Amino acid sequence: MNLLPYLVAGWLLLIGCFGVVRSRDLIHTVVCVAIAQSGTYVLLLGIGFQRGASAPVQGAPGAVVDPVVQALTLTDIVVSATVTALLLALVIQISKRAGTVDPDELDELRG
Amino acid sequence: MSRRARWVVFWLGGLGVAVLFVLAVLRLPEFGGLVHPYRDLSVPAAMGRSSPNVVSSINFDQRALDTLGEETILLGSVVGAAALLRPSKDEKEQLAKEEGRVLEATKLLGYLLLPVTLILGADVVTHGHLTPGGGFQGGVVLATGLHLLYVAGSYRMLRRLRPVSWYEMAEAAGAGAFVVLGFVGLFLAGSFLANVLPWGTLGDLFSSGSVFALNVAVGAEVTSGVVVLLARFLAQALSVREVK
Amino acid sequence: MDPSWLPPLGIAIPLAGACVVLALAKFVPRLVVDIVAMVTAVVAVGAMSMLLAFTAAGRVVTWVGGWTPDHGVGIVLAADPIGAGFALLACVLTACALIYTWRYFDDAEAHVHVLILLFMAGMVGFSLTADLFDLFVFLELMSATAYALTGHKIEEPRSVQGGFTFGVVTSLGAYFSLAGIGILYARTGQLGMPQIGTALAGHGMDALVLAALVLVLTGLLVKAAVVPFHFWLADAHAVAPTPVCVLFSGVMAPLGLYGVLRVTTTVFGGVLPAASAHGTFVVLGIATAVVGAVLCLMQRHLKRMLAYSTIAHLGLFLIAMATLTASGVAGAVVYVFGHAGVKGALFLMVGVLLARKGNVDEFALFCEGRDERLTKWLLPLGALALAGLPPFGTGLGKAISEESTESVALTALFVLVSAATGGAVLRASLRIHFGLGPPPDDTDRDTTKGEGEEQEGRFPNRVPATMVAAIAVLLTGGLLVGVVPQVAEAMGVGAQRFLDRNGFIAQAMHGVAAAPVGGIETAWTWSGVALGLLSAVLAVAIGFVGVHFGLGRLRGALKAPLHVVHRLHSGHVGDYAAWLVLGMTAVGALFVIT
Amino acid sequence: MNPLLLVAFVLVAAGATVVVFTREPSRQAVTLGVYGILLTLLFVLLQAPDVALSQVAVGSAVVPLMVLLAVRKVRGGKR
Amino acid sequence: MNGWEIATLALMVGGVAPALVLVARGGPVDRLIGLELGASVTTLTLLVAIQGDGQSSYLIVPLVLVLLSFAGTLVYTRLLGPKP
Repeated sequence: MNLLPYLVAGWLLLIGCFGVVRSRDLIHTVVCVAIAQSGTYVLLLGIGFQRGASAPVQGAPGAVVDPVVQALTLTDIVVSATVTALLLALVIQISKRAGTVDPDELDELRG
Repeated sequence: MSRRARWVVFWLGGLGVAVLFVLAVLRLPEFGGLVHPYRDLSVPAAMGRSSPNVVSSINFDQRALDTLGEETILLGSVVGAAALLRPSKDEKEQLAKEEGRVLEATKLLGYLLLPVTLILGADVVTHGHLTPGGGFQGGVVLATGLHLLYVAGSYRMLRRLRPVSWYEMAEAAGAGAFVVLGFVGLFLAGSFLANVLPWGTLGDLFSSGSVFALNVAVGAEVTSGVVVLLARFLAQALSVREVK
Repeated sequence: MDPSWLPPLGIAIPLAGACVVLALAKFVPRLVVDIVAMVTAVVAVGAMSMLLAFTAAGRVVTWVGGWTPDHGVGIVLAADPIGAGFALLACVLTACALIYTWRYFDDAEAHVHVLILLFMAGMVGFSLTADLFDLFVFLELMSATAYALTGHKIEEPRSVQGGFTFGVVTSLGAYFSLAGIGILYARTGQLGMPQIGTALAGHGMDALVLAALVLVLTGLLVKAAVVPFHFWLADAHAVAPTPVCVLFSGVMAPLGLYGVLRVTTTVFGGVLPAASAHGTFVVLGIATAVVGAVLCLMQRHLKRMLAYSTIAHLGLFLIAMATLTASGVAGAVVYVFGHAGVKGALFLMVGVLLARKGNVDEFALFCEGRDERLTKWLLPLGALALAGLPPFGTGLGKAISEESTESVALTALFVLVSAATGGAVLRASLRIHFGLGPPPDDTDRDTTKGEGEEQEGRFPNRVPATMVAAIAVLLTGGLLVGVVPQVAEAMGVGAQRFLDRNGFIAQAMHGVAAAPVGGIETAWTWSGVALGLLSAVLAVAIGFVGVHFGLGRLRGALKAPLHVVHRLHSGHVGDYAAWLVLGMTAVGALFVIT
Repeated sequence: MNPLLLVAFVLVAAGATVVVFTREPSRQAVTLGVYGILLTLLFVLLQAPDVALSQVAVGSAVVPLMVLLAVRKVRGGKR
Repeated sequence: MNGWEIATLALMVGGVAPALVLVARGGPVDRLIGLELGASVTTLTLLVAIQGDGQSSYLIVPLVLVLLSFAGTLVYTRLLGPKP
């Protein structure tokens, strides 16, 4: 039972990759990349958690959970949002130029 | 590759990665355990500089370089997405005549919530070193609030109230302020991004030194960055048309 | 000035320049934007040169934000000669790319300048940091700006498609790296490389360390385009604007290898058996070199050809680094520097062809380049330099690397692979500029053609002086790396410092001054010169044979296997993601069995 | 383990699976919105209000807005 | 487990989980109902959980969630409908 958080994190990473492999629509691909990244949030926060501790805010009297992983996750979330934006911008242009967003129909680059 | 071959490759790889990951996880420290060495160092360090929100202290003081990198990623992505979404040579911006009608009640609620959201966003930015939140979170709330103008009102109104090039400048200024504060630390304390402003009393608005200033700089950058980003996406979806 | 100021300055200067450019862009003429960007790059080159000079006496360690090691928190930057060398290389190539850009983008797009400067900041930060999470941040900074730069030519379907595939694959790789960093943090409670290295050494090797190693390496191996993580590279390099290709091939991909080596030695050096690292990297390197060389020979799209040649060379660098000896690492680094100059110049020459002919297809350009005065002689020269012709830096790097492997088979591989890449470029040049051989057979549908690339700038009469200057600087740079003995000597010292894990940890954590090290043998040797000449001669042979037999006939003989190889490089993002996952398993298995 | 956390983790895993298996992008955008909310809940229970706030800010309006605008543009281009 | 925690658990199992089920099926507009339910129940759950923890500083999270999920809903209703 105590492994659940880490297993969930691994599941998110792999299911995201699975989604990218399975995808028939590039917008779907982008969202799957974001899902894979959410696995890292869960992993990091799971690592920093401590039973019965509170958030590292307001000079809490008791024990606090690890604030470092939270800072890392914040960076991670920013990265996720910005990468999603960039990839979506690319998808918009692909659809304009190639007339499709199905990866199976995009065969300009090969060999 | 055929669909079949792709799946074979993925399942072989996925199985291996899963096995590796599970084996590793079995040796991780127990979830919810008591041992967190870095925490035991960083919490006293934050308290020593009057930052009640330790996460902000780590973000803007102890590991400020990471945050500088993070904000630079944001800057680069916004500039990059803006460049990718520029109207190409065979397109130009053209506003549609008709816009979807919005219910009066929705409109009213939107306008009522607009100031509330803006105030809340500003609060999240400025109290980032005291309570949960900070420049990034508040900045996104502020930018979203501004876009209530679009979702509740009209795209034309939003465009009038949102000169994109000003926001691009504000974005550059926010990111620049972060770098300048870094230089200030370098020249005054001999160390890039050193916390040189007075630390003040624990819990005051103007306390924890540079953390407050950096929070505000990031808030400005993120607000304008997200506005620029959404502006480009909105323009693509609503007004950029191919010229026949 | 305190030398410890320089590493953060290397990151901050380009950022400041980018902010100024972005703020001014709407109000000032294009010329001002160009000048500000150029000045920024030149100042950064100066700062990084000073840093490199300071590192001769040891490492330059900076605790950012004034957090000293006794606080236990904070980020440490540690520049050794190799890290500083990579940072300098990034700045120099950026300056060259900016010179070339001066007349290149017709429409005044200040966005490109901002992105290139931010990209430079990312590369400098990546080379200098000694903190694992910081490494991830700068990796992402490099990646995010790189996607946007790759897809910059939005009018072209290939360009945005290449940028997208690049983005998805690199992002997934980086997230696996982050997961690995998280696992390491769970075990050690640290983020700095020296701290993690110390803490790991106490525990010993187990499944957790192996998983963390594989995960952390994934993102870096994707950047380094090591087989089977290499698929994105050709797609991205073929379509990115030419000056950006110089940065991608010359420094971004080798930086991935630098990261691999840094992580393996500093972080895992205490627990990972050297034989295991050596075996794994040699296997990966051989696979990468062979795949790159074969595909390079089969290309007709000139930029893709150069991209695959980069993959082949990356494989060679990895083989040399895998020795984990000072001479191997020094050889690889000298090779990287020489390669950056030569390959950059080649990309720019292809860019000139593209600007004048509107085409980069070997077949379509047949006989078209007879009147090109600039590229007619420089392109064959560049091809020979790519093959390792002495006294170019590529030749010296190749010679030192070959000696370090102490293996006849690997030396033969170096000679053959470098000759194949040089020969492919030479074949294209002979056809285009000299019209040799029969008109090529144009029936094959397996590869991407080089037609339909957007013409980059238009210069019917004369190639602008700035473009010629950029080519000259790069080619001369590639030559100087081989001719000026101080470069290789400095990297010899640097390699010893790089591999001195305990010294690194002692200096970063406890401020112990670096112990002086002696030089290693990095001068030209007779055997090195001979092998370099042999490669060049082989390249000429491959070029002439290729012209006459053509791809068509060569392909006819090897039709079935080549068809499979081509179909694997499908440009399909799902395929690439699947290979990424399989690659992780393969790397893990290699570490276990070696 | 605390049953609250247990349920939250399971919900997040299920949510991600649903998002990945939703093929049609505009439907997926709505599902993504719920997934963001599930993550927020988990983060608060993990005592990470800063992160939860970030997730709310990004996940509840900005990212879905971008996805939907992209869908609209892509579909519009096809017509 | 105290009363607050039982209430939180009940809300999660009885409110958030059904919202996930709702959002997993049907057309875009059908799913929107699931999103609405999810947002409001989660807000409530957060309020109860935070009350149980006694951490008043966390209350900013549900507050922001309410405001932004309203904005989000407007986004969905505006963009999921037919194109004008």
